[in-house]
Amino acid sequence: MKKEELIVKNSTEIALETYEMVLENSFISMTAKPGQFLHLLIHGHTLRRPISIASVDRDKNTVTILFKINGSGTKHLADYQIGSVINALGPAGNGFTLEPESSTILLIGGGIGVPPLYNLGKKLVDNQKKIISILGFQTKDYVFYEQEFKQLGETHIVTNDGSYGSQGFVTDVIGSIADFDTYYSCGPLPMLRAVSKELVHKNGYISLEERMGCGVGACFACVIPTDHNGGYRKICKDGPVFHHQEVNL
Amino acid sequence: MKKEELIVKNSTEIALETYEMVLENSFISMTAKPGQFLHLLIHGHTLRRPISIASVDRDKNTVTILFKINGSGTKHLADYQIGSVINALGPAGNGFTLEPESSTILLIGGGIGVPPLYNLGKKLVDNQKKIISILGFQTKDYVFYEQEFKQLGETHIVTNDGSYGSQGFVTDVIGSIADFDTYYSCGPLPMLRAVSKELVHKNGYISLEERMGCGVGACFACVIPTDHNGGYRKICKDGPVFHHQEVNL
Amino acid sequence: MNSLQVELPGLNLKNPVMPASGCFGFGREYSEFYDLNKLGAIIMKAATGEARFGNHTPRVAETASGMLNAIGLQNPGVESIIEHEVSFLRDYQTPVIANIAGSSLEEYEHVAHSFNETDHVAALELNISCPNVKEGGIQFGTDPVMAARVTDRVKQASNLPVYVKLSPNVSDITAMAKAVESAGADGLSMINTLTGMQIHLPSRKPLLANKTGGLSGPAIKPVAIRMIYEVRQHVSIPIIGMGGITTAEDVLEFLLAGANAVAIGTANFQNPFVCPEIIDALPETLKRYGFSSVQEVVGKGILT
Amino acid sequence: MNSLQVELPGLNLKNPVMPASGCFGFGREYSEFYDLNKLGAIIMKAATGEARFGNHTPRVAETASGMLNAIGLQNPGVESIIEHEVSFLRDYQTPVIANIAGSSLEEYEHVAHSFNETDHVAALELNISCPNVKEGGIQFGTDPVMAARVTDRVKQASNLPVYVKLSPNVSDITAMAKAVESAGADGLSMINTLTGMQIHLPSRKPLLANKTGGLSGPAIKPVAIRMIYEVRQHVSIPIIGMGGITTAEDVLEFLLAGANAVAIGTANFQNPFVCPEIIDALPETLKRYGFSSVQEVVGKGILT
Ligand SMILES: Cc1cc2nc3c(=O)[nH]c(=O)nc-3n(C[C@H](O)[C@H](O)[C@H](O)COP(=O)(O)OP(=O)(O)OC[C@H]3O[C@@H](n4cnc5c(N)ncnc54)[C@H](O)[C@@H]3O)c2cc1C
Ligand SMILES: Cc1cc2nc3c(=O)[nH]c(=O)nc-3n(C[C@H](O)[C@H](O)[C@H](O)COP(=O)(O)OP(=O)(O)OC[C@H]3O[C@@H](n4cnc5c(N)ncnc54)[C@H](O)[C@@H]3O)c2cc1C
Ligand SMILES: Cc1cc2nc3c(=O)[nH]c(=O)nc-3n(C[C@H](O)[C@H](O)[C@H](O)COP(=O)(O)O)c2cc1C
Ligand SMILES: Cc1cc2nc3c(=O)[nH]c(=O)nc-3n(C[C@H](O)[C@H](O)[C@H](O)COP(=O)(O)O)c2cc1C
Ligand code: FES
Ligand code: FES
Repeated sequence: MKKEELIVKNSTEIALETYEMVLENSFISMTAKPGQFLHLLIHGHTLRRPISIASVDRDKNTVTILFKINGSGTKHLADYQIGSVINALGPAGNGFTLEPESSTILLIGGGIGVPPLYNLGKKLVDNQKKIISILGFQTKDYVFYEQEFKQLGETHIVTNDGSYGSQGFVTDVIGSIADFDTYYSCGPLPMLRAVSKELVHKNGYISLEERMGCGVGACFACVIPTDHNGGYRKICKDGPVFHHQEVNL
Repeated sequence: MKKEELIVKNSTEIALETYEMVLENSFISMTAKPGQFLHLLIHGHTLRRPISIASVDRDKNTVTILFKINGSGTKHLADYQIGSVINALGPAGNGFTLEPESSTILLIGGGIGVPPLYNLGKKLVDNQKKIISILGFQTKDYVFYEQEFKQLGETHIVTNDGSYGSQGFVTDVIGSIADFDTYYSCGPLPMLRAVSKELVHKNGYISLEERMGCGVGACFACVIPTDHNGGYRKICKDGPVFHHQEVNL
Repeated sequence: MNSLQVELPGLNLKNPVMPASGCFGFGREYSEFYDLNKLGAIIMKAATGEARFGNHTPRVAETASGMLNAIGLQNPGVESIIEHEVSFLRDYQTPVIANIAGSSLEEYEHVAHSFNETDHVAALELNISCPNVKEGGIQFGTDPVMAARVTDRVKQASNLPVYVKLSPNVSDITAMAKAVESAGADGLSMINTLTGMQIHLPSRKPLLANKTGGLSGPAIKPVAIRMIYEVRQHVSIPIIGMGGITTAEDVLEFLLAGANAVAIGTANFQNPFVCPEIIDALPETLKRYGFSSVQEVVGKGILT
Repeated sequence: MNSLQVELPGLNLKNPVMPASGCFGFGREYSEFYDLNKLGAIIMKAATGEARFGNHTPRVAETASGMLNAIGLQNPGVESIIEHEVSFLRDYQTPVIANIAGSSLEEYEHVAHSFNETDHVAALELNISCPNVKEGGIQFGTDPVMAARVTDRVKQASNLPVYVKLSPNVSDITAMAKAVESAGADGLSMINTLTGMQIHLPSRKPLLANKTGGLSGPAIKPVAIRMIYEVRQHVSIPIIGMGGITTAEDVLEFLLAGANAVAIGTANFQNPFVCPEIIDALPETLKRYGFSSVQEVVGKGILT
């Protein structure tokens, strides 16, 4: 991880309140692994904002992030113009553990938890894995990257209100997936809880979110318990990806 | 006075750390009088910054301000690009009292106190007055608007270190000015004190600076005593221009 | 009933938003920007027994997301305020709250009593938190016993409801609140400014002529929210909340913490229209967060 | 002598800049960004007798020019800190200050005593200002008598110089400072965080799981400067100043107010290189304002 300056090469609203931003920086693009994030300094804000790396283009020295307007920081980020420079710590965190033995992989993403799975999916396809994706969104207006995931493999879209794809939650689709070796999931905590409960006997990894201070492991803001005896991991440094049995959700 | 949005039409560094900025707004340009100021909202700052109106172009709906980088606010202001929008309260304050009987007028400006005198000088020339100007600056690098003032009349430049014009203070030149009816002065407090002492028997007006809160007369931040019995004026509302006998410097 | 309406002792407010004392003068200047009838109420600048000139300048300084002020209670004295300022405000259908200050119990009593004579002042805001307000060396604003004493005396001198304005510069804000409630306060105003200082590097001296000043603005909002949240659980009189409000969302945060109405100070300097703009934004903001009235929000953020 | 050098009880600092407790862990993470030998000293995260998990999450929130934290003293316990963390820091030529906390006098004594056994800890910072640190319901951090008592006990248990870290959440900071000075404190650290709160509108609840948290960052700088300025005039022991420092100019402001050295907390999160960058900027900054050494600046801003 380093402190780097990234140049905004492109910024597009790809779904309701959801932006895709392409950032140029050779160190980040050369070193980023799926599941890692950038800790972005947004002008006028005390704390940095963690945003996952959604894809990498090593030829162009760029990484892509996808973010949803959530509060003042992401709102300001959406205002950044092409050519602006953004300071980031990264690539931060551990990223997804790849398991060479698994051949069919299930990706389960919810809302703004979808982006890191795209970067992972691309990598897994490069490694000759079969990918099945289940992506959940609030409503049709929030759906993004459907085509991108379809290019990786079988993709199921779920919306809470049924305005697009099937109606319900990602867990409603999981049962219908014939067979897979490993799952990777990222999304809101209630979804991750449901997923890891549903797939308790499966091998899987989940990517977690928590409010962060330092983003580097120094401040203990982002801990998650691993047991009831005070055991813990830091999401920013030991995560954001954990084996589903490693942490207590 | 209104709250208005002004568009930056131009911004140039015209002397060391000194910027000339042209701002477009029809209400401000139509109503501004010499000596009035704009109370500018600069992004990221709690308090507005008072800056004098240095000239007005009613044909182009613009006003010009001149400012020196003093601290963080003026530094940010210098970063504003052409096309940016600046929010201002204005035109604020009373402006200079014009005296129809006076025929020869002495303008005495020090450093960043020079700008409001330019607007005044142009107006006085329009009113057929004879103008003599004495402008003091720290060093040669800080000199600005010499040509502009020369077009209004006889102009003396003084620098503290003698690197341009004559060496010394504006008061060193005042004695050599043959005759005038009224003086108008703006500049640092020590200069205004010296000027009003030197010209105690003359008719004159001085423009004052003070740190401001509201800029509209409501907060009592910017008062100046008028006597020793608690009498006072508010610089933002009753000033910034006062008759030299009206206030206790 | 209007969704913004709030009923407090002596105050029937059409909305919960009022300019804070000292940040709005006596309303004249802002009446040139908008109709003062829009406001829930107006809190006037502090009144003392006699005219005061206040501190030397500079009196204000900017800080990160805030400002320091040391005006020093400059005001024309209570008689002049009643004659020239309250009479001006009489033309508006907006309740007026008189902020009163003094250097002794007697001065407080005198000022409080003076407002009995006038109509159109609906309540008093008792400013015990100004740093230069002390008697026998003890500040009224930081000692519960002294605070109770001045509250009691002012209550006796006045026929108006009394809102006691608390200082945040204390170890135990709840003790202060309880003390003035027991002494008869009809309501609380909180918070006044935190005492702060800035040193000017070029001159190597404190920037404010008074050395210290009161810190206000968004910087102090978390302290205000915490104190209101804490006090709300221990007193039953209403609270006018203030400290760093700049948006309708901030107003909601104060109401959730337990404020019944709010005052806006420093933000007026940045945006003279901030009060009417917040008032206009409130109905939509209430709705967005699932509320149908101001009344309904009060204290809803308190976890028990 | 180097113009940045500072001599304090037990601490021979090559420069006056150190990361503040809790904002730098035990140095490991930042050692990946730069050489820790650059720092004047390192103040470790609080140590308690046993390992503590701390509060539930969320533990941090952003505020205007500041942040709230309620970590809750999470740490692996004093034994583990000595074994794993101090041993790591032993590889650097930078003095280490151990921040110690506890819930009882006995715990403080135990933690203080434990650090006697190790070399490479040069001083203790006695954290009496954590909100959950109290005994018999009274907070050590807001009661001068309790503060003196814990200072005295820790002094007796330890063979290291003790810097007592003061809470700003008090009516009279000078009384606190004098009390711990009389009890034998070798120095002061000030200020710790102001207690604050944020309410999350969508959930209508305090955002932090702990409800309240400590406010830090530029927002509180004016309060820190005021308190140091005030205390400097009444105690003679050195002060490590902190609260909102982000630039070398800020360091100068703290020194002018009377701090002998400074600590930097929140700013590390924005810029992991803030400490070395400030250290590099200091000589030029001193010169720009007419000073030739750090030593020369201390207390120069005080008007008497
Ligand atoms: C490892 C990680 C990866 C993430 N990846 C993405 C991504 O790819 N795309 C995306 O849109 N979002 C992502 N998030 C969530 C994103 O960080 C928040 O939406 C964002 O920080 C909100 O900032 P704000 O200023 O808009 O909201 P505000 O609520 O104004 O933020 C206030 C504070 O809370 C923090 N905060 C608020 N919500 C969250 C949250 N959900 N998680 C962590 N901190 C939060 C902010 O960082 C800030 O410190 C990720 C979070 C983590 C921890
Ligand atoms: C009526 C009036 C007219 C002015 N006209 C001009 C002009 O035409 N050109 C120009 O360059 N300057 C002018 N000034 C001075 C200008 O306002 C200050 O230089 C500017 O506010 C400094 O802001 P800063 O953020 O750069 O400095 P900082 O020191 O960072 O500002 C901190 C605070 O102090 C205030 N402040 C600092 N210096 C002054 C000062 N000298 N006067 C008033 N407030 C100050 C700021 O407004 C701000 O609130 C005028 C001042 C007044 C009162
Ligand atoms: C310039 C200024 C003057 C003030 N004068 C008074 C006053 O006279 N009486 C008083 O009770 N409070 C006074 N205050 C405090 C405010 O009323 C308010 O309590 C405080 O500023 C916090 O609110 P804010 O952050 O919205 O400004 C003053 C504040 C400022 C900024
Ligand atoms: C996340 C965080 C954790 C902290 N933990 C401690 C601690 O363990 N012990 C302590 O004495 N102070 C702790 N503090 C307070 C800081 O050391 C410092 O006193 C305070 O943050 C003010 O400085 P700043 O504004 O530069 O951050 C902590 C502050 C933060 C922001
Ligand atoms: S955010 Fe600081 S430890 Fe994770
Ligand atoms: S700045 Fe508020 S009265 Fe002049």
